Amino acid sequence: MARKYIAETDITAWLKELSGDNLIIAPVVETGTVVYRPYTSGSEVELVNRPVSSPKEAVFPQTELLFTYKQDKTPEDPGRTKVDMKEATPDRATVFFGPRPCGTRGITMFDKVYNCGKQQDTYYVTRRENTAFVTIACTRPDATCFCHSVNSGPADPDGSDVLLVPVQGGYVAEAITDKGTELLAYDLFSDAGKREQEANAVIDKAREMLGDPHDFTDAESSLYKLFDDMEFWDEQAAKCINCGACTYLCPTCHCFNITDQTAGLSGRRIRTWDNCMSYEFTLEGSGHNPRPTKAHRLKNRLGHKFAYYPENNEGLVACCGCGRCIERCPSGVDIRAIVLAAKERSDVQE
Amino acid sequence: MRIGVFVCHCGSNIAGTVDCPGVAEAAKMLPGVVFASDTMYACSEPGQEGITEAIREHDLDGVIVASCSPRMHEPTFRKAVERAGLNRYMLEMANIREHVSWIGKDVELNTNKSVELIAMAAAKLSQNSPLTPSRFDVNKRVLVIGGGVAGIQAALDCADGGLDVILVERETSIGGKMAKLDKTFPTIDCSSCILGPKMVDVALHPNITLYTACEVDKVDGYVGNFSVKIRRKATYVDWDKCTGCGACMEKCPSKKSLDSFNEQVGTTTAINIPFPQAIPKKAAIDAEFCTKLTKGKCGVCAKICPTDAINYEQEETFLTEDVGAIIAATGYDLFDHTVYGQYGAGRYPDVITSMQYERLLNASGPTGGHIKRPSDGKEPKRVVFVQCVGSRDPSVGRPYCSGFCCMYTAKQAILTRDHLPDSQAYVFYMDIRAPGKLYDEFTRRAQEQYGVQYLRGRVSQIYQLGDTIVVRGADTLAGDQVEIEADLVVLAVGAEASRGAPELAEKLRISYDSYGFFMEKHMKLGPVETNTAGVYLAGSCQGPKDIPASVAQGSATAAKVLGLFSKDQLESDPQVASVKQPRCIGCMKCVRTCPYGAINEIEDRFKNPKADVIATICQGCGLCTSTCPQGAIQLSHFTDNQILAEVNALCPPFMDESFE
Amino acid sequence: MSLDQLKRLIKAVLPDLDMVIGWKQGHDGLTATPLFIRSEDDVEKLQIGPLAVHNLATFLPGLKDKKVGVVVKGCDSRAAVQLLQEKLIDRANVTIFGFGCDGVVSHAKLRKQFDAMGRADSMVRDGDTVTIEHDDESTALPFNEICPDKCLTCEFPNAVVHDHFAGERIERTPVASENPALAEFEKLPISERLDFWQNQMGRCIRCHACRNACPMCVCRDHCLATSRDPNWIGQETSPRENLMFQMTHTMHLAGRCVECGECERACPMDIPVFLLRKKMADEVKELFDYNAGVNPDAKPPLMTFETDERNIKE
Amino acid sequence: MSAVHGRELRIIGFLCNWCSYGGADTAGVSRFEQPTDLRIVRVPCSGRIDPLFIVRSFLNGADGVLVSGCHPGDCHYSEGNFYARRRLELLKRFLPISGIEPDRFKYTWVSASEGAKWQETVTNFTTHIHSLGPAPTVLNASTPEDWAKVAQNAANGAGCGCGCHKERA
Repeated sequence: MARKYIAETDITAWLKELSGDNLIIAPVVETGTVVYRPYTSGSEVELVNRPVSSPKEAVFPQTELLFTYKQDKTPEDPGRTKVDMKEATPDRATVFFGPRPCGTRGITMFDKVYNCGKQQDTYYVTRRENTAFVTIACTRPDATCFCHSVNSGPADPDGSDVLLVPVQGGYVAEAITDKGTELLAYDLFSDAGKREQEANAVIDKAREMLGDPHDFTDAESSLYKLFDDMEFWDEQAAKCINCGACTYLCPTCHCFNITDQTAGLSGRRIRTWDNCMSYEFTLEGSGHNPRPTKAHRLKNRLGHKFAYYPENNEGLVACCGCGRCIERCPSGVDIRAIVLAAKERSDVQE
Repeated sequence: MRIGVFVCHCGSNIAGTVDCPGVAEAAKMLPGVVFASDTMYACSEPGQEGITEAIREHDLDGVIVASCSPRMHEPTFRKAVERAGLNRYMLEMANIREHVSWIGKDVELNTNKSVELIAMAAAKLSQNSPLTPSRFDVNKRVLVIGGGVAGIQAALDCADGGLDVILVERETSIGGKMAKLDKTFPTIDCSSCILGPKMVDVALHPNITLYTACEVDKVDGYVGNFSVKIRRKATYVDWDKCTGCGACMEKCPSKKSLDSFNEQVGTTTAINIPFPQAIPKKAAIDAEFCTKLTKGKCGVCAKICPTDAINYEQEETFLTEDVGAIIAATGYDLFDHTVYGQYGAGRYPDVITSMQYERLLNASGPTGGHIKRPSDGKEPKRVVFVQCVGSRDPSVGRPYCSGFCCMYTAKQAILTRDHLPDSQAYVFYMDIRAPGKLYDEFTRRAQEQYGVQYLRGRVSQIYQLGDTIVVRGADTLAGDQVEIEADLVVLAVGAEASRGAPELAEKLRISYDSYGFFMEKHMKLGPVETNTAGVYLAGSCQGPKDIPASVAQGSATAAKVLGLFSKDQLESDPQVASVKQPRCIGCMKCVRTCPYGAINEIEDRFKNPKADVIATICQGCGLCTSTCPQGAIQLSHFTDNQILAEVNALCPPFMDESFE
Repeated sequence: MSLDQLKRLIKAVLPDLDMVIGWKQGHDGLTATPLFIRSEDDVEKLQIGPLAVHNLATFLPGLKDKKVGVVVKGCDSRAAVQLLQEKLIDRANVTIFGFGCDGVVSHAKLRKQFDAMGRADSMVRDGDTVTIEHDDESTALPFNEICPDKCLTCEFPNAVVHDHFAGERIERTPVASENPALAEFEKLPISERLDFWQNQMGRCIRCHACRNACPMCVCRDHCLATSRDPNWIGQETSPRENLMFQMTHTMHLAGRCVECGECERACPMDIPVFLLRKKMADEVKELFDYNAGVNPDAKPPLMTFETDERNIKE
Repeated sequence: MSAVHGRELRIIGFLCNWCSYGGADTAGVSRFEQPTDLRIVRVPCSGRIDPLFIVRSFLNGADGVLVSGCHPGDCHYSEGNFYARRRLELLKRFLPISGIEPDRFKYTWVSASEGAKWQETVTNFTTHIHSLGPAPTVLNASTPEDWAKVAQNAANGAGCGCGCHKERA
């Protein structure tokens, strides 16, 4: 379908239009750091620097209210244990504005977990259906970027409803889905015309900057081979400090924890991000922990992304190559290096 | 949880300013509360009945009584719920009397506050868990520290009660201060005549083991099971052999030794038995003055001793005694008057302390009971007594009244007139404090019958003039300055904490006041107990006391110990800390802060260091709990979650209006 | 040159140790990463200098039962001292390699001053300037503007405890007398400070990097922050609960914080959490005249007391 | 639990059982009238009080927190309040940085016999808290609206005075 063009100066107007019947989440600079925030007229969206946090919060907020409850008792019958419940329904139409393709593509990994035949997560599905992603193609990959090593690229439309490609003075916009088409149905847009070539050039340049991809083929089998090779994992995990920065910044990590909170007669159940790098993640009631050390936990994180998940999903690697985990890791743990090391090690073993 | 709430009217004490039925009604809407009612007197027999019935009828597993302070009736209601089959720690109280009805008159505010206090209690209660005390055996032996009259009395009463008693005295003989006294007020009967027999009883009593020239070195353990390390000082005399014949004293060449029993009035021999009635009557060498020990020559005593008891090589030894209770009766020491420059700072030989004067008066003292002044041995004609030397004087850090100086000064004045009928006695005093049986009569006798001259005022200066001592002071009643030329001046020095008292207190893990006197458990209701279970106080170690008071306390502590030992096993309070081992990272911060040494470092089966609480030593202060960064050590009944529950009840972490 | 000497020193003792922890080149020209030296070849990868930001003492408690060598900057060494003082590591098992540190970079500050983060090929420091090579061009920045504030106030450029010391000791006087960020922050009226923290905490993702990077956070897997019994902190990420965690961390660091600033460096969301730790450390200094991590035999101020407190008036 | 509207503020007290709680009882027994705002949490010893209880109270919306224990030296547990004194003083000095007015927190020593002193303490503290008014609430964001608020604050630049984090020009 024909690509369109919007001038940089019209972006604000567009957002204004969209915010009519949508909640808009867009990147803003908050005391120097780029994060996603609800867009309110007047807030300045940041479209050049990539947000530190990942777009997954659009469909998988760090804290999700599941339902509220209240004990319904009366002075006549104080012993009554009737409980009223009110389910939270995140059905607000939302436009999630300004992620990079890597992040948006990460969301598609969620679909296979929370929105597949056998498994439908109401909260996720509702949010997913009500959220449109307006993605901005990547023009300047960093040393930590490796989307091209996980079968993606700087302009991968996967997961996006609209893909914007920055060009001189504005953006070339492409509707990827019908939802996207609607979002472009404003006269702020003109035909892209020959800006299309410019857009393609921008993308090619970005791809070129990425250099040669890493060869992650057979990572799956290598990791399975090394499952019991704790010496290897201890070495790899040595510098890991076992925080959750990687998992919480990761666009594809999707584990959660559920908590009931009570205050007086009323209370609520919330779902919050959980992280497999923490000790409690697998701590059992008995006190036994199948993943007692950080090595076990790092192994699981790697394994899940490059072996277990792919095994269940036609070889799809559960890593979008955004490199956030590398860039923001306090210890500089490099997931790429570990996967490559694993391959090397398992080859040696044969 | 099924909680029952009982709101007490306390007659009109609470109901006067709190809508009790309203509170009960509101309480029904609190989480976990399945029953609530109001009652006229919750603590009364019918009130308690109501509680126990409700527990059975509504099968409650937690009870809240909203009434007076838990400090008042917690034990009462704990017993009540226990009678109904609940664990006593499943009770919480809401203090709606002392903290509500009695401090405010606004019924609306009071009622609302009462409900909130109940809400807090309910929140905490929902976190409570049943606690059961553990039992442990008692070692029915008692240690008495200090062989003064208080310690002697305590030891004898305990021993007569059938207990094994260990009596430790740091001097070579028991008797304490009382043994030095000549007569005692208000009866003027001979001190050693009434103390002597008791000392002998101690020596002969089959249940008493006496350790003199010994000090407590270390105390481990806890009530019922203390282990006490005792240091026996070197006396250089084998007491098993020494018969106390005294031959060594006669022959000992170094006669300039310090005579502390006689308060340095005169001197004694390097080897000596402190006084004729000493118990045990054994000789000991003062290493400082013995030429054999200092210079290596002499050895006369060794030659003379008929039983070869002398042993210059003797060294201090240690022994350990296990006991179930400890009585501290370490008495007091005398204030050092030399800090008073205006009183001559000890430069004038004829300005002496009241205790030195006792020795002068005493028939077995250095002067054989003849009053001769130290400087020239003349009989004094005018004797001036100065009271409150080191008492009631903040300027020397002794703001308190020593209590007995007024009385012994009156006694000494009377005795002076007895011994030297043609002498004159003057007493400078601030107030006469004689609040005991026959005490005031006694001081009046001194003035009226014995013509002792009492001058109300402080002495400003004392100085030597020729061979007389001039005492200058104010007579505030006459309203002018007086100057008296005296031959002898006696300073009524006050009492201060016994030397080494604070160190001992720390060994015993009891507290002491800023003067070093030991702290009792409760000023009024626990005068001989301490805050450390199984440790008791008798006599002046707790504060200055006269003889009858000290003896009474000696007996009181004995009664306490006999009471404690009346059971074969003790119950330990289950409100103690315990360690959740999996959470403990073994940093041992708790071990370092615990005031009782109740936490040990142990190893778990993986050889990881872990903290471990000895329940019987833990006193339940919770310092460890607030010290532990990861919350691994928790004080039962006051856990983090229990306190947080109360906080959250008052300040809910979130408000959910969605149902409002 | 101290790096070569350091390598020699390490090679000399390596056979007696399970490992030596140092730094090596990271994934780009602006990053270093911890290096676990187990063989002679590893030694060659060793690197020190302005990119050696990590406090490697953080790893020591986790390797308690191993024979470990660790390379430390001045501030790092204070962590080692504090760990020794609290008996959380065994002196006999630790070999400390010290060197004179002339300051490190702050990636948070770099991100704000330098656009080509993530595309840098190399960085060289020359006195007061650093020059970064990137995208076939080079950018020069004044060092004092891209180093963490801790370096501006640094009083311990040389390791305070060490078994081996490489190169010359560095004599330098602090550039600033007080932490600029803190001084700046404290100009805010109290009423605005809460807003400040609400905003900052609004970014917090509760990844606990601040905690896990902290050399004094030794509770590790048993931290209050994630436990339910006791249950101090709500699971939900909200400015309030996030701030509660920061307050908890800071209170638990009272009298222990060695001011290495790892908490703030580690924060992926660039939240200035060191402000809290620094303030606490300053108050401890003023109140108890105590610097954590200087004397292994000192008694930490909250582990003891005086019956008459000199600086507390009631 | 909402305080009676307008008339009371939320003030929490942490009192040691042996001295201050007894002191509060004594004040009651002597009928010393006091403001009703205070809600007392009873703990065995001031040494049991983790400063974080106070922080937690404030973050949960307390308008004031009052801590009281035995006079230093008179601790029932001999040392507890000596540790407490250091912790509480440190907290008091630290609170301002977090944006909590230090005046909203007070710690003091009251013995079981000092009913009058307790009355005075409570009265003065409560009056002072009322003069400060309700404490600002700390956002417990759970809805997009809450986050919008956070974003708004941030956008308005409320806060960031700290030099090293000033936005890139």
